[in-house]
Amino acid sequence: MTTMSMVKALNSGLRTVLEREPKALIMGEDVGRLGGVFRVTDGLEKDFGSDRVIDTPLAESGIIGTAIGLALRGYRPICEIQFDGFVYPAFDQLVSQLAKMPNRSGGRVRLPVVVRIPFGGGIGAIEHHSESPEAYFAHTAGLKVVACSNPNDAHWMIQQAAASDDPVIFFEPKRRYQAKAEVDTEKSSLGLHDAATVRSGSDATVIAYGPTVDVALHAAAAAAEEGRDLEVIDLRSLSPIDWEPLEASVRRTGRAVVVHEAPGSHGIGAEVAARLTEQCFYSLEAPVLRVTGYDVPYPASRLEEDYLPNLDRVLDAVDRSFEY
Amino acid sequence: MTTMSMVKALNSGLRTVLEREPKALIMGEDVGRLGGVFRVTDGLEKDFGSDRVIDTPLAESGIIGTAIGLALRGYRPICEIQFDGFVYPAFDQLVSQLAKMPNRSGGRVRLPVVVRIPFGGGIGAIEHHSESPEAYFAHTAGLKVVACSNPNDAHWMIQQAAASDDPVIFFEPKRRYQAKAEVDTEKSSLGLHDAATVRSGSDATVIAYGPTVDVALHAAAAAAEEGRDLEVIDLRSLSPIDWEPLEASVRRTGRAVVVHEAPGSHGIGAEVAARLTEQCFYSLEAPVLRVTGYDVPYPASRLEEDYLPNLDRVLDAVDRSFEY
Amino acid sequence: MGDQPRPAKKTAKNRRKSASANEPEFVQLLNPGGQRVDHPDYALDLSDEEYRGLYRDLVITRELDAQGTALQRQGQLGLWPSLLGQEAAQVGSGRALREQDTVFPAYRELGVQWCRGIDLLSSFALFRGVDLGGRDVAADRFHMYSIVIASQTLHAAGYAMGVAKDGAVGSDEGEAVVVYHGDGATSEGDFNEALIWAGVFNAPLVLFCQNNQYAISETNARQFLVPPSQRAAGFGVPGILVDGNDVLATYAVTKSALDRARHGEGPSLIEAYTYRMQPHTTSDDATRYRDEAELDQWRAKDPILRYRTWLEAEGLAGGDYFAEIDAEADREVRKLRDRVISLTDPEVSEMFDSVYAEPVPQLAAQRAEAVAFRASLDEGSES
Amino acid sequence: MGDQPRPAKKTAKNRRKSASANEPEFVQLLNPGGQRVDHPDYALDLSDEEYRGLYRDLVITRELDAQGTALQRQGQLGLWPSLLGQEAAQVGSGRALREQDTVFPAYRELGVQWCRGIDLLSSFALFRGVDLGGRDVAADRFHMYSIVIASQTLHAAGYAMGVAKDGAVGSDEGEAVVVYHGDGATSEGDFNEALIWAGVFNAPLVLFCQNNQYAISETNARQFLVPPSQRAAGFGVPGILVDGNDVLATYAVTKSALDRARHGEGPSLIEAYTYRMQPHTTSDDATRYRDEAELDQWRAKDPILRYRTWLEAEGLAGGDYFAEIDAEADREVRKLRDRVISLTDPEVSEMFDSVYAEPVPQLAAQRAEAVAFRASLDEGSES
Ligand SMILES: Cc1ncc(C[n+]2csc(CCOP(=O)(O)OP(=O)(O)O)c2C)c(N)n1
Ligand SMILES: Cc1ncc(C[n+]2csc(CCOP(=O)(O)OP(=O)(O)O)c2C)c(N)n1
Ligand SMILES: [Mg+2]
Ligand SMILES: [Mg+2]
Repeated sequence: MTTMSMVKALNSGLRTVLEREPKALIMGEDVGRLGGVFRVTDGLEKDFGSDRVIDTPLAESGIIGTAIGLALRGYRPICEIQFDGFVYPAFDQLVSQLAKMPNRSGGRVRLPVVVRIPFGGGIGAIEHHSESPEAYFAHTAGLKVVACSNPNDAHWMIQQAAASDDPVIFFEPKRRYQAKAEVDTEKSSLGLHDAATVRSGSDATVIAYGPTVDVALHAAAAAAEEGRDLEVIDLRSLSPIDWEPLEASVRRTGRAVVVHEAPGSHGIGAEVAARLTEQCFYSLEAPVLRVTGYDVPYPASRLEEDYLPNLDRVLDAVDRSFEY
Repeated sequence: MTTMSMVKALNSGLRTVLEREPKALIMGEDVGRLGGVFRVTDGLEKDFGSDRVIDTPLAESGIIGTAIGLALRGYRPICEIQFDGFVYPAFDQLVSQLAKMPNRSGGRVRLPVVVRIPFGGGIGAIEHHSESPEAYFAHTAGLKVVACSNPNDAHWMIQQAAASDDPVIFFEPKRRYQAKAEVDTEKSSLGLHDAATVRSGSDATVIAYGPTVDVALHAAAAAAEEGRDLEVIDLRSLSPIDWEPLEASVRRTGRAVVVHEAPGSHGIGAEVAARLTEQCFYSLEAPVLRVTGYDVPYPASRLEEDYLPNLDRVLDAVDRSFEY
Repeated sequence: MGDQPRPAKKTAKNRRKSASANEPEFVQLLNPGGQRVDHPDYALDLSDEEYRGLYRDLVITRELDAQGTALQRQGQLGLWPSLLGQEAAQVGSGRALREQDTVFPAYRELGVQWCRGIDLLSSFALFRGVDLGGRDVAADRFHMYSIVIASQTLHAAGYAMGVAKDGAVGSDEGEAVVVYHGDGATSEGDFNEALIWAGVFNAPLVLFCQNNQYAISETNARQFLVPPSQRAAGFGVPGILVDGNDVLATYAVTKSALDRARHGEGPSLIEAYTYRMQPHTTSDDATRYRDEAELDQWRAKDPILRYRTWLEAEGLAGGDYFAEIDAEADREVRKLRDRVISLTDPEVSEMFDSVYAEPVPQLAAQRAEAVAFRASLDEGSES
Repeated sequence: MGDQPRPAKKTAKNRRKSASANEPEFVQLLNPGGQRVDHPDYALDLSDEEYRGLYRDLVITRELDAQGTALQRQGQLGLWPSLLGQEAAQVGSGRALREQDTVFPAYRELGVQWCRGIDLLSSFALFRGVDLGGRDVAADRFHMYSIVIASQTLHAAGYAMGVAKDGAVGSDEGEAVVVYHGDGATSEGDFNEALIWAGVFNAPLVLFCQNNQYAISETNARQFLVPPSQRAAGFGVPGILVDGNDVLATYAVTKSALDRARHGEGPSLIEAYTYRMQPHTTSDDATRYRDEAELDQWRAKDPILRYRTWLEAEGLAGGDYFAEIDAEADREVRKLRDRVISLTDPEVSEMFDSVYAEPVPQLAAQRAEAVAFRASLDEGSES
């Protein structure tokens, strides 16, 4: 066990990947000498060379398109998209090529490509630097989509994603990049697509991922003071979703609240609510409620505190759930 | 009242737009001399000139990006994306620019751009020609998203979309292009974002849009023979969704089934189910069920009948709903 | 007649002579009349057998392609994108490839596929709709057809970067990569990004543009002011314009570009100036946007006719040989036709089985549902 | 001293003399030493007042930009992308614009904005985070800052198509459109598509590339083998390379390109060869990827110093004038600074009010919720 930030945990995870897997590559804008704008790849170019840690031209479609080609040649590229809002120029290569080519080939081609995307708001940034595009990818058959919420998961999930033979879109909550926590550098107890119950409780289930896990945990701590015992589940994997622990929890608590930063309409929360309702219809005391970003473009940073789900909005939703 | 196909109805709608609105333009690949691969713009270049009906270079990002520029100059472009699967290269211009620029400007800039997308399967086509990408756009704040299901709606909705000062993504169900039906060329009774109850019933509500409205109507006809009275609602607008008639219907029937071609996970059906459950929790006798495409890339055409929601799968879902 | 290089007979006089008003300045070794012309940069050194082989490839390609059109008309295929008129571009470039080279096709490259010696059934299966075009691409060194215009240019660039990373360039045995695309494809961002990537990373890539004058209904005038072969230089990539209806020229030019690539000298772009004699696909109606006069002009430049004329004039082949090839083509066509017609529909389960390498529980459930549903329908129809 | 053209004094001798080993062949009218050099294609005919005005613009731009950096350090802005070193590229091109021309900036064009005479507050508001950069772009003829690299090049191309459609080209009064972008931007598909569109539709567009040698940490070597000014020709668009630290040359070259555009002669691309003296933005640490020696080289080419030297040598301006400008810059800076600091936070409701022209019921409900929520918090904190 050592204490480190998520950035350091990702960095050490990537270092391990590069050490163990000779075909692994890192590629993206400014990932080399600069170590990435968030320093996630700090020092890797120096140690593994610019042939394995590749500063690319400034073109996201090119990054993903050539990563596919490299994967076809037997490489295992780990791409960095500099910020969430810059993944869209690569959308065709992601959803029409990376997602579909293995299936197109009848399983003869596998594309072990990881696409790292720092995502979410709360860092006071300008437009396009605080987006939560995960639902686009979760809705895309052929991709796997995960989001880490803490340094330990970051450390292990990036290694598991790199080891996967499927394309993985890997979301990193940038407002949690610097928060430090314990990392078990020996082993991981969870698989890449496992959900995790990060706090047990019996009154209601709060479901979150990425940056909102911390929000949910704070809400649960506050609720505990008011005598309400909230269970918090970190989804970790958005596609596929690990339904079993979610359903089991909701069957016990009868109430659920889903929390994410992306706009609510057609977001991840909709799928979670729809499916949990299908599976746990008779157990639910209230509809699954959602606490999400509003259905607006991410606002100017001086308004982001109003846009983002926070402790109070989560507790409000829990209260509303208990009103049923 | 005249009887015509959806292609003709769209064509006459577009013709009216070009006649009445001097700033309206049509642009896209092969929309000019060829009249579009589906002939939706047939004859328009001949009558309005290649300055208003513009064959563009083969680049979708360019189509949407320059349409934005033309709109900034006061034009009202109606873009055609040749097939659903070719909209992705334009994704950044659609979600980061077209969707966000009016809000970015504080409302000082309006972008009256229509993006027509023939969508959905069932036409025996090769890969990328049968996609249902509507959820991506419905999840994108700043866009409006509609889908027509019949010639009359097509005729009017395209005119309403062209008249809107907001960007509208306009989905046309290509497997319904040739089916003929009555068109009221005098007036339309519905607004662009209104849902429509296309069949009244009291036992359960079937919610569909675009190509699956016809499937739902056939299912309702078959159910009637078995003594079950299904209400069918055509969503028409996917963003915003016209919730009131949906909620009213579900409060009456207590059961709902949503039908679409796109993969189920994180699709439009998830939002419909989640929201209806929130709003009608005490009225629901069963969870809102979904009949959708599977969570796989659209399959080879010889498998599409197995992939697509059909009458039997809808009736199955209705039966399951009644089992609760 | 030995295996020495066959120079043009009247070098100075023939050179460029063929270029009519509507033809650009391109590399040509055989003019439409079937006369050899010289080019200072491109010599040719093929054996008689090889010269005859090119004819065989041209004819068989044309016949197999015609069968695609026929099968579509007969309802056996959903669609067919004919290559009629582009045989020389495909056979010339396809035969210039060496064993170790890798091809990224667009969707019209039946002729290249033929030259690679790969089973062509996969392309017919794709257009029949029984699968999505899957093949053992690693073994074939011929990737899957790519429908999204220009997307494959980036895959090829990345693959070629990988070849360079592997150190598999720098000698005669080096590997080269060729990617096929159309004139319309040059307008897509992806194509231009591929030029950048290939250039910056000095990838062993040859971009082979079949400029068949049309992107569906749109002419070159809607895609560029300056042809692709001239655009390349602006990316630091040499560009060559070649008579795409001249199998000798496309062969020579491609061989030279591939050799450049395999020796680690970087990417290049070839624009083969040719013509799509058929509509875009069997779904297209080309009479809406072009006329017979234009077709006639190009008929006069037919790639097979001119080559046959030259072979005869050189005494390399005659009536017997041509008849033999026709018969062989016929056999190939019939063999393929039978196999296409007997391609059966896929199992429902196949829709689910290749999506992921590592299975997803939710898909297993959906698979079961779909399989059961089909079984219930099949039972229903049996009873 | 009258208002005649001011030719370089020692034409033949000075010409190209300044080009050191690491400088490309570019259009230069004033060398780093402050000496006028002639260029056969670009004469200059400015009044003394205009010559002095350029100096004023350069100095004020530099000071206002420095204030951006200062305000960020003081926590008044979230971010600042400095233009230090690029003043000549921006002022030269900005002053070449005519009233009727329209600008599409990237995100570093404070100097151009200054030259247009538009209130600069909007750019500071954007980086303060109080709004997203909205302004009355139609009245300003200066569009919003564009953060997604190269996306604005297509908007500008489309806008310029619209200008042509309106028939607003073809005379001295014709409208031209200029879009600013960086060296890194040339790698994006959008940029290349913009070249295609502008070319094919003969749009009155000038693409103005500030090649400041870096895209964050990446040098030109990662973006292209051949500079953008040479790429353009491959798209049928004339390209010009200019010394971006020479305000006279950027002025002359831009004026000529704009005149070309406004007369309906089509697009062109200008590459202004310059240097970003600061880190990419205030968030960047440039010491990780470049060294002082490189900075020193470029300090010696400072755009303001050389211009001041020339003005003095020509007797166009002296110490008094320079002091006066410094004082004016100081006043401008203080005025702006006060206004930036007093920019208040937006209302919660503003997040909802501009998303659509035609309201959406669901958003009205969300707006009410957010407003109520904020009110409850504010109440809570008041009590
Ligand atoms: C991204 C994308 N947009 C549109 C299409 C539809 N489409 C298919 S082929 C074609 C024309 C291609 O022209 P070209 O590149 O010249 O190739 P050719 O068909 O002439 O061989 C178009 C527009 C597509 N397949 N992909
Ligand atoms: C599509 C996109 N990808 C990545 C980024 C992140 N980013 C912001 S500025 C920049 C470098 C831009 O370099 P250049 O075009 O040379 O402009 P400069 O900043 O040097 O003026 C990058 C990579 C972005 N804004 N947009
Ligand atoms: Mg073509
Ligand atoms: Mg730069």
